[in-house]
Amino acid sequence: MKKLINKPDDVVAEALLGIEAAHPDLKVDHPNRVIYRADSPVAGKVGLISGGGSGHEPLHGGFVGMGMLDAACAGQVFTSPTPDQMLAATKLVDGGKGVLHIVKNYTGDVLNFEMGAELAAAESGVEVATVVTNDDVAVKDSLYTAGRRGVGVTVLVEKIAGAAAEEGRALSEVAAIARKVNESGRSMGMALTSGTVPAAGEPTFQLGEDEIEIGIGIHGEPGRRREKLTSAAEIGEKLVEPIIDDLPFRSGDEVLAFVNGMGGTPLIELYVMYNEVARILAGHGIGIARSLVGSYITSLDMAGCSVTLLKLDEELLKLWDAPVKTPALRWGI
Amino acid sequence: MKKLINKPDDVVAEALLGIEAAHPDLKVDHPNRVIYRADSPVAGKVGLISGGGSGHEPLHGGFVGMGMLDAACAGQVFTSPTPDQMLAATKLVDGGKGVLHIVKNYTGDVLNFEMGAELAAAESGVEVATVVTNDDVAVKDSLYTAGRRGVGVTVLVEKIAGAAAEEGRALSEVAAIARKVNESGRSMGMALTSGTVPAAGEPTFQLGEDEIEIGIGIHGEPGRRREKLTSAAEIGEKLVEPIIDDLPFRSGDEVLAFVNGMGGTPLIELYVMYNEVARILAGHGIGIARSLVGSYITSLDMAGCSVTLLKLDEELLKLWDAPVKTPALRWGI
Amino acid sequence: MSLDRLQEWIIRFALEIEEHKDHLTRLDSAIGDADHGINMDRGMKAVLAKIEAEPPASVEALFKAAGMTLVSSVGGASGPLYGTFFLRFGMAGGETESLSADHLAKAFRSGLDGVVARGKAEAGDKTMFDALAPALEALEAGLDQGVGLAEALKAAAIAAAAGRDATIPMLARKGRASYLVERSVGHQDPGATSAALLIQVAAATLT
Amino acid sequence: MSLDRLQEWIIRFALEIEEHKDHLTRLDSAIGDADHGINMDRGMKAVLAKIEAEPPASVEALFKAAGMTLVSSVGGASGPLYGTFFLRFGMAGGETESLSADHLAKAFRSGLDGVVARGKAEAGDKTMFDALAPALEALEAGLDQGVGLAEALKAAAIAAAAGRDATIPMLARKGRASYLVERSVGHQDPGATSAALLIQVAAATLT
Ligand SMILES: Nc1ncnc2c1ncn2[C@@H]1O[C@H](COP(=O)(O)OP(=O)(O)O)[C@@H](O)[C@H]1O
Ligand SMILES: Nc1ncnc2c1ncn2[C@@H]1O[C@H](COP(=O)(O)OP(=O)(O)O)[C@@H](O)[C@H]1O
Ligand SMILES: [Mg+2]
Ligand SMILES: [Mg+2]
Ligand SMILES: [Mg+2]
Ligand SMILES: [Mg+2]
Repeated sequence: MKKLINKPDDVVAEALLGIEAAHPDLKVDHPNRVIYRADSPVAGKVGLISGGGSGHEPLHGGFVGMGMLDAACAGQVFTSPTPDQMLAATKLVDGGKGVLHIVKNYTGDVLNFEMGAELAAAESGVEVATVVTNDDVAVKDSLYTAGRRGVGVTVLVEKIAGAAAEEGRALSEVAAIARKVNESGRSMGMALTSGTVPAAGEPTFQLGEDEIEIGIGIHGEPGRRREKLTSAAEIGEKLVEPIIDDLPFRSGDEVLAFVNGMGGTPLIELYVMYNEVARILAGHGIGIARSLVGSYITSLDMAGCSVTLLKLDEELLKLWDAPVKTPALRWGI
Repeated sequence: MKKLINKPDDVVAEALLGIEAAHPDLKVDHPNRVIYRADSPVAGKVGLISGGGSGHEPLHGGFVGMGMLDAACAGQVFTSPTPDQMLAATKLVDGGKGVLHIVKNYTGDVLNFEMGAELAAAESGVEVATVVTNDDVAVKDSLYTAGRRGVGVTVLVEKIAGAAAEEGRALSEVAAIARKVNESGRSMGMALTSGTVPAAGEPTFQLGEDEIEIGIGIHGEPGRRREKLTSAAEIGEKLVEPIIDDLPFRSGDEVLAFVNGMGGTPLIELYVMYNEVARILAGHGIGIARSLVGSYITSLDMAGCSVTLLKLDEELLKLWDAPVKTPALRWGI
Repeated sequence: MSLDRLQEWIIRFALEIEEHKDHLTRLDSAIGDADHGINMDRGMKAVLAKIEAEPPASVEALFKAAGMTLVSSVGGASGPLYGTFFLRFGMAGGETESLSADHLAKAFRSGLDGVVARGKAEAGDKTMFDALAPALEALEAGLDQGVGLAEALKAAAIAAAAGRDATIPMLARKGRASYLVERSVGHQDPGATSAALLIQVAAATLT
Repeated sequence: MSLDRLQEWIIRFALEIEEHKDHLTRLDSAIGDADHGINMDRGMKAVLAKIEAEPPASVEALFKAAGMTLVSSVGGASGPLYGTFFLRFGMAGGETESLSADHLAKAFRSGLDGVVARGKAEAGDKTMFDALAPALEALEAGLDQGVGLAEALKAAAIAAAAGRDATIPMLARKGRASYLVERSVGHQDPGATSAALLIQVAAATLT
């Protein structure tokens, strides 16, 4: 394992120190591992918190700031934060209009956030609403299972719901927008190589020099299938076509196209992939109204990418374009 | 080699297609491989162009936009662009106040830009000034050699000179600011692993599982020495101390601290490194007024990082904070 | 059943988890994310530290301490699930210094209900439920038949082990393993494995 | 020396470069960035295509076409350096269809001056200059002594090869190899190696 770290067990705590030192607009509650807006709570605004295992940076801490999250709870690497963290974050950001919990759909995250919300209700009476993201089309959807994983759409939910909250909308409205984004977005990812969890010291899974995993999860969960390494053009099709089929996206739709790097893949390759995604969408008559290219929801040093498409309407477009000021996404201010 | 590409020879051309598709504010002259502001030339503004081998993304194309570069010339991977590209870019962005060429100090880049400037003078009479960046303290400075390499400070030169140009300053003033930034900044990098040039198909160099290269160049040029893999804390010292000694930076100085990823290193590790850099600077009584953490000048999929420190004064601080709107750096607009 | 014996149960469960840590993690690496042993060991070590620092004075205090500590130290799915199990167990146990056999079974039932309320697992979903539920049934049946607590717990341990083994051919419908669909078949569920340890230790300790 | 022969020189240089492509790249991988063979081959292939598409009608046209094409297709340090060499060579050669031996030497001198003007290399810097400069001296000396062009070029080729070999113990002061300081010692300079090929081909062709 080759990493820029000290002791594996200290990675999360030290990264939080680094985030705090680098971004004066953010503060960190170190005992609770909560990154929050320095101006929290923002009175008269619904608070937005999210969180999850570490190792997906900039998700979630890099999305804390004006127009997006009010706080993010950092778990151990690939391990959900615990309910007391969500309680602390909820109390920190409650500006009197309630708090929205944005949760990626993994059993651990869902259960821990649920208990966090219960604690918050019991202890402080803060009104909490929860939105669970589950956009990963690699997993078969079903009422009787844990369901689909939450992946790339989470970034878009945080941005768009954050903008709605900034407008002063009520908790129920912000939650409704967040749900709408989740329902209008789909994702699929792939891996060229496995990431390495610092405490494990070895790659989570093994892929041959000519193998890729299609439908990978952001914790290295196995995907739909293992295949031979192929061209960006073909990989693009393997990711985009199932996404289009699933929602389904239709000719004439306008989308936000998000090509995401998994952590170990450089930008030049993401642009090559974006070119393929744009080509495939054009072939379907789907227009790209907005785009996002970069490593925004990662899996440590895994090489690979994911594609997320979000169907846009005027409301979502306006909220996407609204000002945002976070370490990882910033515009309009 | 595992990469998200089609044919190795097509990587640069296809990445340019991707950049063009993803960023409506940019246009691409494909035959000349020039990325330029869609609103070029900006009348009454000094034009800024830079360029270099591809494989360092987002440098330079990701820094084209309001408040930074007007155009970037993309060479083959790790190979300087050719003079005709610089000529094309210079003509595209000349708004009547002359054009500044920002060149990283590598013989190939310097000579090709020099010929490009000569062609521009001969063909179109555009006034061209050139600033060469050479901030890499890993290389011994000398009048009698090719001198130091231009690395991290190039990003800061492009941002700060871009802001000066946006204010309407004259070519000589913009060039002077650019030189001041170069003279006030120093960098040093290290590699955990080698990158792989697509056309080569194999890592440029080999490092053992427990080896690192201190003082690496952004094309995989060997550094000062090969060492045993060690902690982020010690790596921080090996990078920061030589930088401090070289300028030298002194107690009481205010700096911009820039921790840069080499392409294959995820953000969580860069924050761990930033924490170390902040600690070391504090120990020297050096204040951090601004920071930048992320992968901004990369070496394909190389894992590793570099540190750049820029001594700030009021003028540089103001220009750094000025609005910028590019794919990779954006604020204030 | 004295508070001391109940505390011994928790302590010995922690030791068993430590001993089986790598095994549990290995099971989780096949169909999950390779952390169940790490999660449980981190949690149970925290529980040991907690009850050593503040020795609990009642059944409720003991199991609440265990539950709360698991919830606040694990983070995985198993944290809230085991945490809820112990919290509910403690609440049903009450502010007392000992438990009758029937009261113990009631507390167990209450804990399992908590697991289901939280995780919505059903029989055959390939989770800890598939070890805990048959164990509780065996315990209740034994007590109903008047075989005595020791015998009933022995039957419960055997049922838990059988339930654990029965997860092998199951297709997972809950937790991370569900992403694998067919590929989850043929692997033993890690949570059912740790749950079987809990009952096994109960049979060995609560006599 | 007829235009045809001069064009033959360029064509055979391109073929030699293709043949030595991997060798040149390997030399560059030791002290540079592993692309000198790739760079020169890309450039010379473009030159061949250029002069095939638009057969040059004069010495100036031939060498300007070669120089411009190298400049616009190589990108590395060698592009502007070889490009300038040929451009200056062509300008000194002039709008003529043949070159005398003395005129050829003057054109060579002019090309080398161009390389120095651009790259600021001095003798011993471990660059292409260290092969080209001794070659030119040998050529001029031979012509001065009246040995005839063929003999003088043979001497030049020997001097270029010696100059190339002499780069091995040198410590690089120009180009990428200079970053290596002491570690550049013991390696043959790739640019000097391709330059020696150019002179060797001249000796074999311009007779
Ligand atoms: N919905 C659920 N109900 C009951 N048990 C569950 C549920 N989901 C997961 N589990 C149990 O949790 C175990 C995994 O725990 P652990 O690995 O610690 O958490 P995580 O899956 O978050 O990494 C599984 O083996 C399974 O027995
Ligand atoms: N300043 C210079 N003057 C003369 N020749 C030089 C100079 N710098 C480099 N060279 C020559 O260029 C060669 C390297 O060419 P090449 O590998 O094609 O370019 P790059 O170094 O840009 O990759 C060196 O071996 C050396 O002979
Ligand atoms: Mg697990
Ligand atoms: Mg887990
Ligand atoms: Mg080279
Ligand atoms: Mg080169």
